[in-house]
Amino acid sequence: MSVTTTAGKLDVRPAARPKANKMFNFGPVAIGWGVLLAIYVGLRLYQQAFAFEYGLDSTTPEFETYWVTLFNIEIPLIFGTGFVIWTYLWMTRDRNLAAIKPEVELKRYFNLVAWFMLYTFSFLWIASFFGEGDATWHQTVIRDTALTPSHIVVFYACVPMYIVFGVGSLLYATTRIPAFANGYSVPLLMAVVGPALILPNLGYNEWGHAFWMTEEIFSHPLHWGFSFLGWTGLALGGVLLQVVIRMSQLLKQLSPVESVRAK
Amino acid sequence: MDSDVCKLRIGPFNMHFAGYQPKANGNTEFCEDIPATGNTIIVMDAIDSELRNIPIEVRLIEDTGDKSLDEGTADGSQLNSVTMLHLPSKIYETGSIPIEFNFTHAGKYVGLVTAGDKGQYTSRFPFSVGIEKTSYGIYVLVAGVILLGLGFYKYAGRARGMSRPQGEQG
Amino acid sequence: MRRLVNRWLVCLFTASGLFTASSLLTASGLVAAFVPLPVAAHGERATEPYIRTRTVHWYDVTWSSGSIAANDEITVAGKFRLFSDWPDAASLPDLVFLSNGSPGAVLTRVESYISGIPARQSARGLKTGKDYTFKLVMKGRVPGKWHLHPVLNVHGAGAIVGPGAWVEVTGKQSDYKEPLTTMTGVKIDDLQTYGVARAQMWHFGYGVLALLWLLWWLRRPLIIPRWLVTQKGREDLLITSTDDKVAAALLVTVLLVVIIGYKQTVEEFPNVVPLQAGFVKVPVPPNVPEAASIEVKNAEYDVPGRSLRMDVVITNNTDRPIRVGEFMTAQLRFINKDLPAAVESIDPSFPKDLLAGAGLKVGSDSPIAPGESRSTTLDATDAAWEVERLVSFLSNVDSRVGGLVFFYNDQGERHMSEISGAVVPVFTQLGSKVSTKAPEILNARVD
Amino acid sequence: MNKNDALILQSAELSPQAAQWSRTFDYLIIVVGAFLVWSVTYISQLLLAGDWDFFIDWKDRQYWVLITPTVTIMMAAGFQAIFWKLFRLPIGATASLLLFLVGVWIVRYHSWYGMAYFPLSLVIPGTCLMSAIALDAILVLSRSWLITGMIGATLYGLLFYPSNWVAIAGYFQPVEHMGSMASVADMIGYIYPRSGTPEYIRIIERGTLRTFADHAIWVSAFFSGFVCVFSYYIFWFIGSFACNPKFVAVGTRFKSAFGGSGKPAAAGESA
Repeated sequence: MSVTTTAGKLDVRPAARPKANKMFNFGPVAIGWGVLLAIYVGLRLYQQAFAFEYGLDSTTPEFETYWVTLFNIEIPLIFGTGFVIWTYLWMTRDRNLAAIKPEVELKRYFNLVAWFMLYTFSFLWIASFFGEGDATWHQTVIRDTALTPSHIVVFYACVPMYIVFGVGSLLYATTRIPAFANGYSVPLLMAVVGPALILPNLGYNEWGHAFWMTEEIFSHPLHWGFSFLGWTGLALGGVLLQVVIRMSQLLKQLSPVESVRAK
Repeated sequence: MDSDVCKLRIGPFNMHFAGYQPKANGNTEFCEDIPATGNTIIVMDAIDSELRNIPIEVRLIEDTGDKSLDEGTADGSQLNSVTMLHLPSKIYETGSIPIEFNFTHAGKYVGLVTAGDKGQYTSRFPFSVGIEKTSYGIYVLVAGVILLGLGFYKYAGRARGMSRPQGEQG
Repeated sequence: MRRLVNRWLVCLFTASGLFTASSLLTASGLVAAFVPLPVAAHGERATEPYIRTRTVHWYDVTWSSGSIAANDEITVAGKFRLFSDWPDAASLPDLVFLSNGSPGAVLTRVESYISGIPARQSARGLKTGKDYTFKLVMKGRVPGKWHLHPVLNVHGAGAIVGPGAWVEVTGKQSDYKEPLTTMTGVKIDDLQTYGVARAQMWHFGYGVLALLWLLWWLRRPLIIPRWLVTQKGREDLLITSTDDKVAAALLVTVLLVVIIGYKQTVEEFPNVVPLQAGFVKVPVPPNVPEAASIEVKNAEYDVPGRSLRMDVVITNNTDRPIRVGEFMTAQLRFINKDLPAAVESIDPSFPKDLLAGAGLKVGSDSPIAPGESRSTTLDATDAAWEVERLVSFLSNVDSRVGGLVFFYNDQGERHMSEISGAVVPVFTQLGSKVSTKAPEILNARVD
Repeated sequence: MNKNDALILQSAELSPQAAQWSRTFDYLIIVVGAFLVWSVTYISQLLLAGDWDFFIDWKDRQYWVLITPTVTIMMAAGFQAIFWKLFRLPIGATASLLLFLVGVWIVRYHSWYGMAYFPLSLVIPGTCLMSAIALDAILVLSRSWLITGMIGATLYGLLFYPSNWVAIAGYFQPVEHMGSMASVADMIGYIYPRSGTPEYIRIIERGTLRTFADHAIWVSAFFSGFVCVFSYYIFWFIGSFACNPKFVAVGTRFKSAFGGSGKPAAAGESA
């Protein structure tokens, strides 16, 4: 698989181009995707092996061993890693954003998009893959605890995972890109905070299931909070516009059209 | 029942007509156009209760186009030559007259129902069997769809023309 | 440009391929590789004890076999009593569905009945204080060892799980077939795959159309150039007359495909019925007079002793002497082992883990004469209280317990009565109000 | 690159180098956009109308026909608004429903079939893909969200039932079972037990709908088209609102973390 894509190298049509044109490096994204894919596939295989086997009765010691342990490991591990990444992003922030060169700024916009490539990828797994898998679980077996083998994966592994990348995207933009450092981007905040609120929304879900909602109807109003918070993803449209506005200025600045006309 | 298209009038009385082809078409009910040849069940139901008390005679004939046949002017032998099925006069207490018949070839047929002790009320209802009814609905729909596409395309051309005279607004 | 497109497409396809491949791997590979192993219970232990001891009491439940081949049938049959002292937290059994607990579709349903009435649909009109019979006919599908429970889903109360027995399904999953003939004579070879390829074919066709439309737009300069051109008001550049033609042609194509496809489908399936959803009404069984009435004077649960002890007054309303034979609650059966008729009532197919080892100790076990009111104690001691998590009335809002008591008369006839009352948890013998010979029983448990 | 593409680049005043960078950016946005559209459409539909989509014995004449289009058009309209308003790209609805369909089939295989042993015939999905293509095509041709909402959204609701009936009609043939009639779909739902999903939980037509000479489905389809109009407008506005590139000024302490006051917010409220 070709992972590096350089605009300059691949371009055959225009004349010679300096090497500095490489704006985007696909490598880190590919690695990120690979790691995430391995984690998600691993979790799915774990479910295949142990969900029905040890996950049906939350009172058994096997449940404790196979599922509660996973829960106890994944939460600190994912948030811990996230905390390290966030701290790193903050500590290595650009302390002189005013002096940034247009070329560097453009590259950082590309990097921001790379963050979004990871953020949206990680969101896909809860929204689609494990999300409907949760329906399979709860409509098939009898719910006996809030921490079911399905919830331990979809809520407590997948949700923290995309929060790590969401907050990472927000921090990257804020600490390295002038426009996002000089003002809070409303759509970016929405696109990061909205989906992150799915984690506290679980409280509503479990509360409802504990007190008045014994059977699983997926489209029950009790679950609408997930859909509603999912809609905040639309706000990435606003972020895209912010990025496009600034990038189009930078593109013209870095490669003015006059040089073409002169040719 | 007012808008029932499968209604027969016999003198002052009304009957409901229904055709079924259980083998070919399951429970679907047909009116005057029975789609296929083969085993067919025709059921006539008395809507007016008076019909339950008077004898009814039923005859299925091939439609030769000669109306005199069923208006009783022709002699009986001629009528018998085109008759395919004849149910002699009888009182139907349930109000329902079921007829089972195997139509071997497609064509136009006529049902003749005679009611009353002296056969004073008669009804004639033509129907067809196995004749492909040209349904224009689907063609109208297809034509409508194509017109819709064309209409939209014309409309779109107008919109494009409006943005072409370039107003270079920064 | 083209090479760039190609490279990117390769990347995209590789990524999506990896994604799909991993899903398929898990879907198919592991299903085949999955080694069938015993599966534990179905979470009924986490159901609150006031639901498990005071809603549906299953009794006389039998399993026709402990091991079947795939595609073979097994019958679970028995009775259930809807408890009179139904807890407030659960809705009354006005609307129920007879089901079974199993991990996915490992066993399939063939037939099911409540009081002899077919129960494909949900049933209405069940009353508390009444007894109903049930029958579930299941068919083995996935090889493995599965716990098969009858389950009564009560609308608003959830799944109320009955006793579960291990059933082993042998053979291969491919032995399982579900052929069906419709009322119009259409023969369906296997319901598991029927219509799947047809739906996939249509969805694939729709998908190709959609993909072509997306590629039509995505192949050209997209985000920044189009935004800049929009800012200049030059929409005519962004949507050309060719685009309009393509869009109009696509619209016409979509509509024609749907109209003609629909027309042909209607002709292909002239006989269709809507989903059949009406509820069935189950007749109310006649009143059976209680052979003996039981009044609970005191009831306590001895936490360290794993023992439920009750001071009761039993009044014999029959004309023959009776003895207490069994106390049953939450599928646990405490048998009075001193009474042969009660011991004989245990069906060999009944799961051993639901029979309390020490059984039931009755304080005054001599026959109760007709018309006599007898004060006695009932003592049900077993670790099962803890294993089955039946002691969380320590942490529940409703600390009442209930169950069924079976009596036998001198001719071996069985009678049944409900028992229910508040239960007080005690932690030491000192707090005990119930006048049993508690220490002896504790010793018996240690034995 | 054809003539029109060159004209666009020329009008955008992008040099070949800038166009090159911009094209790289395009590809990245296609990937981000695909993941975003896929996941947001999915989570929205899953918890608003998922049950009807999961099971064949939920696909009734009254609610399935009404609710599924009403819900799927939400994200179709939202993404259509974003892509059309910003870039005049009429692909939002098609992308939303195509990716959703792909995702649904992946999950049906991995989860329902792969984990819980359900046959695929139980979990045949419905799709609004044909409706979505028509919606996008009408947006291009009309250039107007108002007309698209009126005609396109009505059509969106109307097309749902016939475009799915072609795929699932066979499941509604009658079967006799235990002395009563059921559809094949009912039988599939009965035979493959779902312990957490009792029969009464189905939100489906329980009464009769003797309207339009028994054409109950078309009554639902028409009503669906009507509700889709409102659903479309509401989510078109939400999509438009989501495109607001607003920055809110930060305090000086925050600015000092990045070396003083910095440049004035470069990408301001220009759109």
